[in-house]
Amino acid sequence: MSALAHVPTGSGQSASPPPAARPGRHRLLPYLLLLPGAAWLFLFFAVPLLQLAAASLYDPDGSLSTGYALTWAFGNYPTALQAYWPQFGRSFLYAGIALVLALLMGYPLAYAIAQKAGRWKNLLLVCVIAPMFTSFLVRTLAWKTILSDNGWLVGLLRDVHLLGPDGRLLATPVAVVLGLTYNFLPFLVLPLYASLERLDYRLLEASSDLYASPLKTFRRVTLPVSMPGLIAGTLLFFIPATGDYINAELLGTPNQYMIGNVIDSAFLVRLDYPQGAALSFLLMSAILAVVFVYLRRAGTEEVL
Amino acid sequence: MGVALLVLGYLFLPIAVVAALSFNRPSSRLSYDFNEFTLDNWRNPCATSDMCDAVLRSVQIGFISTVAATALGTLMAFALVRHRFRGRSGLNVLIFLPMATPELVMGTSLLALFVAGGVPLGFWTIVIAHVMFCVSFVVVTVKARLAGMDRRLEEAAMDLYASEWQTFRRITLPLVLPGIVAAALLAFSLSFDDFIITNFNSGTTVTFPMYVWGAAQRGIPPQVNVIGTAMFLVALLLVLASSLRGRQARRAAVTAAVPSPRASTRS
Amino acid sequence: MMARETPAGDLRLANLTKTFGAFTAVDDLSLTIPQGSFFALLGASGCGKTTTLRMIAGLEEPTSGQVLLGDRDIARLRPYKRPVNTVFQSYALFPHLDIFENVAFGLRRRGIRSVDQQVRQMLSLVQLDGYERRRPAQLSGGQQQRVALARALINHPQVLLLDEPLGALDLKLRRQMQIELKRIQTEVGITFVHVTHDQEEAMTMADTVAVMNAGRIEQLGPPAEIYEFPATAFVANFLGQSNLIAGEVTGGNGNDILVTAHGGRFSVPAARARTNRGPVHLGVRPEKLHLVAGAGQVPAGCQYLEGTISDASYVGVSTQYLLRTGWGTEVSVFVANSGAQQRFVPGNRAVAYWDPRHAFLLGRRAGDDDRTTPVLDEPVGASS
Amino acid sequence: MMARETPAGDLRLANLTKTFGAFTAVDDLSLTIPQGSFFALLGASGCGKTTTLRMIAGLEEPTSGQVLLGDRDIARLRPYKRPVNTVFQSYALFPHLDIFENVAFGLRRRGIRSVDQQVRQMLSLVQLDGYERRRPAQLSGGQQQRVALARALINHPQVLLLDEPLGALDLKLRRQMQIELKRIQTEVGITFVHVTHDQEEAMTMADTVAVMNAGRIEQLGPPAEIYEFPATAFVANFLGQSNLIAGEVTGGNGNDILVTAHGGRFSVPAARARTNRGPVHLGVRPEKLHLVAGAGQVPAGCQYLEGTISDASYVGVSTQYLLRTGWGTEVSVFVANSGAQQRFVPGNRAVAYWDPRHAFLLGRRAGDDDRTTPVLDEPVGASS
Amino acid sequence: GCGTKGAQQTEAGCVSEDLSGTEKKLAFSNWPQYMDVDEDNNAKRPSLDGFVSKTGIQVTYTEDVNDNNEFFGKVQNQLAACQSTGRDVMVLTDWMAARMIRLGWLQKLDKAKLPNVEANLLPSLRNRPFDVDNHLAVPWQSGLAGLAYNGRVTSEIRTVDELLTRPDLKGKVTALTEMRDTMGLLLMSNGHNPSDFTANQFDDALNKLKKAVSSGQIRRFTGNDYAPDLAKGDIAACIGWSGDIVQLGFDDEQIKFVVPESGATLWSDNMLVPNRATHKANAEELINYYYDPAVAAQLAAYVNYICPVQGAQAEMEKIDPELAANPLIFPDEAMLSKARVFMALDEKQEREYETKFQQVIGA
Ligand SMILES: Nc1ncnc2c1ncn2[C@@H]1O[C@H](COP(=O)(O)OP(=O)(O)OP(=O)(O)O)[C@@H](O)[C@H]1O
Ligand SMILES: Nc1ncnc2c1ncn2[C@@H]1O[C@H](COP(=O)(O)OP(=O)(O)OP(=O)(O)O)[C@@H](O)[C@H]1O
Ligand SMILES: [Mg+2]
Ligand SMILES: [Mg+2]
Repeated sequence: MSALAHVPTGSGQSASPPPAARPGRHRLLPYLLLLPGAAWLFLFFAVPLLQLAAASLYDPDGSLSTGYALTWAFGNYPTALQAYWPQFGRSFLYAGIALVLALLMGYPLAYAIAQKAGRWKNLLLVCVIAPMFTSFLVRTLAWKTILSDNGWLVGLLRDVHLLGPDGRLLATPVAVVLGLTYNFLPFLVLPLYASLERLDYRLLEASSDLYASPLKTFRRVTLPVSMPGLIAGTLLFFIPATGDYINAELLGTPNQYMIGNVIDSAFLVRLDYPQGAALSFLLMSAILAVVFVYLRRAGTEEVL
Repeated sequence: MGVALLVLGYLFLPIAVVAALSFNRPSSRLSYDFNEFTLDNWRNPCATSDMCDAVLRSVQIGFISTVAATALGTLMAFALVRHRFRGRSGLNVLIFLPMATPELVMGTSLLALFVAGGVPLGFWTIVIAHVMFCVSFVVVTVKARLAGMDRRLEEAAMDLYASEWQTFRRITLPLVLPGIVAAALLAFSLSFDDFIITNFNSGTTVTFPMYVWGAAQRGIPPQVNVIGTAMFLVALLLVLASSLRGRQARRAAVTAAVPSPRASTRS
Repeated sequence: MMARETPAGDLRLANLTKTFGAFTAVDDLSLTIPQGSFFALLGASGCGKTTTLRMIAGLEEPTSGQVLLGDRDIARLRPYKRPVNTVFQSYALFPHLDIFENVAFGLRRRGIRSVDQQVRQMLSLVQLDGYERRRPAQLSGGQQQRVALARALINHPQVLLLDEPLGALDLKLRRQMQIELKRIQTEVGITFVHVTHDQEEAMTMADTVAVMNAGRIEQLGPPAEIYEFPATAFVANFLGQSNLIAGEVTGGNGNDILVTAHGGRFSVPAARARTNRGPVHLGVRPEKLHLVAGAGQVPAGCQYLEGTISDASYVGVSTQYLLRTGWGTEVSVFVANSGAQQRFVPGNRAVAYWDPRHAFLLGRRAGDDDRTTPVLDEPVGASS
Repeated sequence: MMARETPAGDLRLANLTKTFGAFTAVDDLSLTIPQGSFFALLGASGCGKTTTLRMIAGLEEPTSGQVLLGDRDIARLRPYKRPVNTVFQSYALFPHLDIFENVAFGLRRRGIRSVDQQVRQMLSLVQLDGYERRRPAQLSGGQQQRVALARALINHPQVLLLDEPLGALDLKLRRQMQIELKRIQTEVGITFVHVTHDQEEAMTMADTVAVMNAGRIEQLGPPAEIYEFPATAFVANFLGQSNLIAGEVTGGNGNDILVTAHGGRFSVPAARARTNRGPVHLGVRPEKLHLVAGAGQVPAGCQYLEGTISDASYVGVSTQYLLRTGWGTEVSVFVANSGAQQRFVPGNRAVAYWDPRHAFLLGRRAGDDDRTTPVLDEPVGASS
Repeated sequence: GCGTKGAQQTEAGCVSEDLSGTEKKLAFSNWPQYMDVDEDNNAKRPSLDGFVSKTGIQVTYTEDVNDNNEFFGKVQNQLAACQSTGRDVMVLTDWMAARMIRLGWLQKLDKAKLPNVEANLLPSLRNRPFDVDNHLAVPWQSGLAGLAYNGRVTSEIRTVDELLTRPDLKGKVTALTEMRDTMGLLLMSNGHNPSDFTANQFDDALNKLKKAVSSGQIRRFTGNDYAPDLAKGDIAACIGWSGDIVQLGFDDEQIKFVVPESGATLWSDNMLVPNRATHKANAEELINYYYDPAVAAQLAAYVNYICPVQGAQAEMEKIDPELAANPLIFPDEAMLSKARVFMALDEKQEREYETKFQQVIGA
């Protein structure tokens, strides 16, 4: 993700390489800056994760009462994948669709806040995030109310025949995708806002002076210049959305369950730790793979 | 702008429901339908003392983790954007992975660490966990802002006797601030709203999401809606107040009538 | 998208006004710029030049007034629909595109496929061959300015707005670019509106020069006319330098107006007087003054001042002298370094004479004293 | 933090080199700038001026070489530890601070509490009183440049680096600012290193002028010396204009060197020749040429060329003529508009004469032809 | 050593200390809204306050049990390592209690200190298979899993088969994610006994469920969140819990609970004292207190689940005669005779059955 720093966009100076290390303590500076955060992540994330990595290779026949032996059971991976590939596919599919929806909504919003809102900027920014301060569950329950079979929305859609008379929204993929879109939208909007806020309006003027319609200006100037924010935003949206399971559980049916639901059940209900761990690592590597392909396509010279 | 308003509407839709229900006298504990208008919930927002304690605790945890995660993450973002050093790629994976890891996995594995280390679970283990999963989000958000910042301004500051620290404090920080604010907001909402990881590492401490989650098992008390609405309103009011105050201060300071910049630019 | 092919007609600004809050940047501006002409806009820093151009380009919405191109009011047309291009004072290069793509931007947006040749030609015109793949941040200030120039020029618009397009270039390159601009302008018949602080540039290139002051046009006309016979003290001292000597009109004899100043009596042809009564400024340009050692050397028919040389400064082409008069003010005199002239050094007594036909007469507010363009040794401080 | 009180001593650059990748921007530059002097750096766009200043300021790390202030090598000192301030070509104003705070920045960083008076004084010096609370984005280009100037000046550093500090100002304001700069420089004894494209500015203000070309210094010396007797063809045409006539040295008689060019025979005093053999350029500045109608009017001892006036262009102070010679090249002649001279129009036959003591002789690569600074009607294209 | 050690604890291997003598404290973890609350002052819990004032034991009451599995995840690391969870009493459902008993994670209670329990515990809740001696788990509340429907949306249903096949209910049916409750009903609908069944019988029942899922008859598997949906009518009928339906029935009498003719599952939530809890004696005092019929009635009046305390019904008459007559709170013999407790599973069975069940419900 250092890639972000070297996306060939942003205002001029970013194009020049970082300055050569200065002599003396300045060579140490990056390490000093990194130390607290990296140490924190290492200790509280990486170390526990190693334990999990080991767990994914435990003998699948172990049990809680007898304990597990590390038998390097790599077979856990193919087994898990074979059993749950539909959920895998569904996770990426739903997260992908939700991402597209979120982009369509989030970009204009971020743009408006960053460039058009003037002194209401901060207020609007908080408007984006404030819904997150009402608890997640409350929000989702509210969505259930809105999407309810007997609610006004379904009624309206039925009246305009967008939905059959027996059609419903709740407990369908639509509701799940909608829930994902809703819940992770701020993750997309905030980084986008942060990078659009910096956009120099003079560039937009220059572009429109050079015959670019607003659409072309967007495509040729705004978009590339906001690329770091866009990449960050899509990542912050897509990654957690792929691993999410609560939306599927509350707004969907078993037929919409995503990989997160499976992992949840493996760890908590079925107590199959090796499989749960294997699935987790499969998910992580799948996400990382998608992300790296994405970063390359996005034109970053350096991935990681 | 029109689209933006629509999207804001979309964001507020559930909040409107929540707000409406906060004035509801539910027909029973399990019902989530509007039944009868009442102000009781607002008059007496603490359904049980537990709930308000939980809200308070969540806010505290949110603040502490936000500050810590924002600080750590911002420093890392700076190091990553501004410096080349060995071990960069490894570090990037380390920053990336927490976002890609299912929360459940993070929650249980961290719990295992705490148990193994004999750390008593409670407020501070929650904070540790929250800082851990917020840091990545902060790093990515701040980096997006930092990438492409105009280095010439920092050079100018250095030229004007500002040491590295002063340059950071006076120039870089204010310019990166929108990114940091965005990151902090993100971190706070992540922390305030987190249930899964918190639940595993909380010991007997109860946070607001845990309370709501639990309450939902037996029907949600309408006061939860009050808290939800109130949190939303408080956030808005705080910002509104601060921006109004800023405006007044600015007004007082401006001698010549100076309009807002490029008030008339179109796009 | 826009009718590039049909000739656009004259560019007319009608009662154009722009206010920023309570501040009026452009104040009821009206003028006509004939199609295909080269129009130079001069004026003090902050007088509203850039704002005027921005309104023509459509980047700033006029508070009131019209912008007409031919018969079409384009004041409310979106910028990309106007056959107008701008070389921005701040360059506004796209940081995410390399030089080639920056220059190709306008062509590409108009859907032109094969831009390669045109871009290369334009880059070589601004002497940046080989820089195609650099990013703007990797260029020097002058190189960036040239990219901005190329980016606008390549589109051959009907109206080209140039906001100090050559300000960051050295004299030599500037001259070359001026030649190019002039050539393109005459060949293609584009209307140029050119903001510049380089007076020589304005004088040599422009068909018409307008001098702006605080949002308004003070004088407008062919360069030589404005230079030779300025309408106001502001113009007299803004375009080139002038010695303005405070005096009073004491009479006239039909063809000449008589002026008394500091005890001396002078005359000016009536045709070169903006007023014929009351307090006046008698103006003479420094290069119209000739220095001699004594009043005896003054040719017949010329008028003169006596004084002491207080400063001599060598500027290559010429030497600029200051002559302190009896009443304490200084008069500026330029003497070409043609090698033939007598040299003076500070302290010398000298006489500056001029042909009355080179003087001019401007109205003066009572109370105003002499005015001379300041020179290096004389601090001016905050007063403008 | 830094020893502002002790005099710093001379600024010396020793073998300073800066490369960007394979491109060498500054090439083994060595020079000494005496303490308290006013040093002007001239050079074509992209020749490395800004890069040199940035290395002195500590914003760019030299690839090799030293920057010495007195005896101290400061090349590796952090920028904020150097008693050096810069007026940036790109201004680099802090967008989030208002004008007042921009200007106060340096003082505040040095821990000075009561900055109010100083800042106001400085703002009024650059004629921006009343703009204290505006943001940079609300200022015009020239106003921004003045803020950049004020922001650096207020610190009274030991060395002040000015990168085209007045480029965006109109002539009048520029002159006033020049006066201020000069006053501050002499009063406070700051060493000024000044990059400018305004030749007059360089000539009048600087004690020493250095002409840079492609990362190297071509000539260095007092302005009059460089102007009157340039060392290379580049300098001759970069600083002011020169007519360079291709010829061959055919002999000499001790004091004079004889040159044959285009069939004509000319002479130059030996003291004004950079070479005394082989192919040469005979140089005469346009203002040293005088126009008369016929060879008969040429004074004794002068040398001359005959030709046809091909262009006359009025630039206010003077008129610039082009004389097309028999062999096809053009010679540039400046005639001051002092009112006394004869006027020529294109098509007229004319003779341009000069005093041999005003000519100079430069070495020439075989094959080079005449060189004249280009004029408006003659396209130049891509060749520089 | 790589891998993990077994989580199994023995009484000798994991000894707990009892500090009740010196510390008058008790940490009590319970499900939310599982404790009576003063109508006027939500901060007061009358029955618990009564205990505090009676015994002087300070109770730290935490509502942090939301889900058996989740809670297990929270405490399993500590209990497996024989560490304190910080809780003295926790309330978990019978099958989870069974798992913990199996793992040796609970402390034995001293029956001598539980005279009220000995005297008043409902007979059908005594000697359950996982705790034959009644010395490890004491029911807090219990309830039935059966059928429920919203009479506004659909007509009465009486059998599980109706629920799973009636066309007018298609897509408007939910079942519980709690395997024992759902599968118990299905087993009974096949005429099998959930207290004692074979793997084949389980598979038969599961196939029946699977059909209903793939035909789209069943819309979701739920926790408690079916209740609002049922009230709204988004779902017409479901497998649900008696206590919820009692509550919904208070304001909409069209919402009805049905004990299917084939039988309902009886479950209970139990008070448990985990290993390394340091206030066992205090806990016993609390357990005993809640088996006082008067206290039990006070609790039942609020909670509305089946009260496991004999004699509470009589006390309830004094508080609210209507509730006292409600068979879903104080079930009659006929109803209890139809109720079955799901059999205790060993670890292997548990994993096997859960995995199969989870596959059907989608995860
Ligand atoms: N970051 C960079 N990467 C590559 N080349 C650079 C970079 N910065 C400057 N250059 C090149 O170095 C040369 C010198 O640049 P510099 O800015 O010093 O020129 P300058 O003399 O100040 O010109 P100008 O008068 O146009 O401002 C230019 O040719 C420029 O293209
Ligand atoms: N956005 C703005 N808000 C307030 N005042 C502004 C704004 N933009 C410009 N001004 C003011 O309007 C006046 C005219 O600005 P403009 O940019 O047109 O000047 P200019 O003639 O181009 O000057 P320069 O030669 O210095 O570039 C200036 O005094 C400037 O301070
Ligand atoms: Mg301007
Ligand atoms: Mg430069």
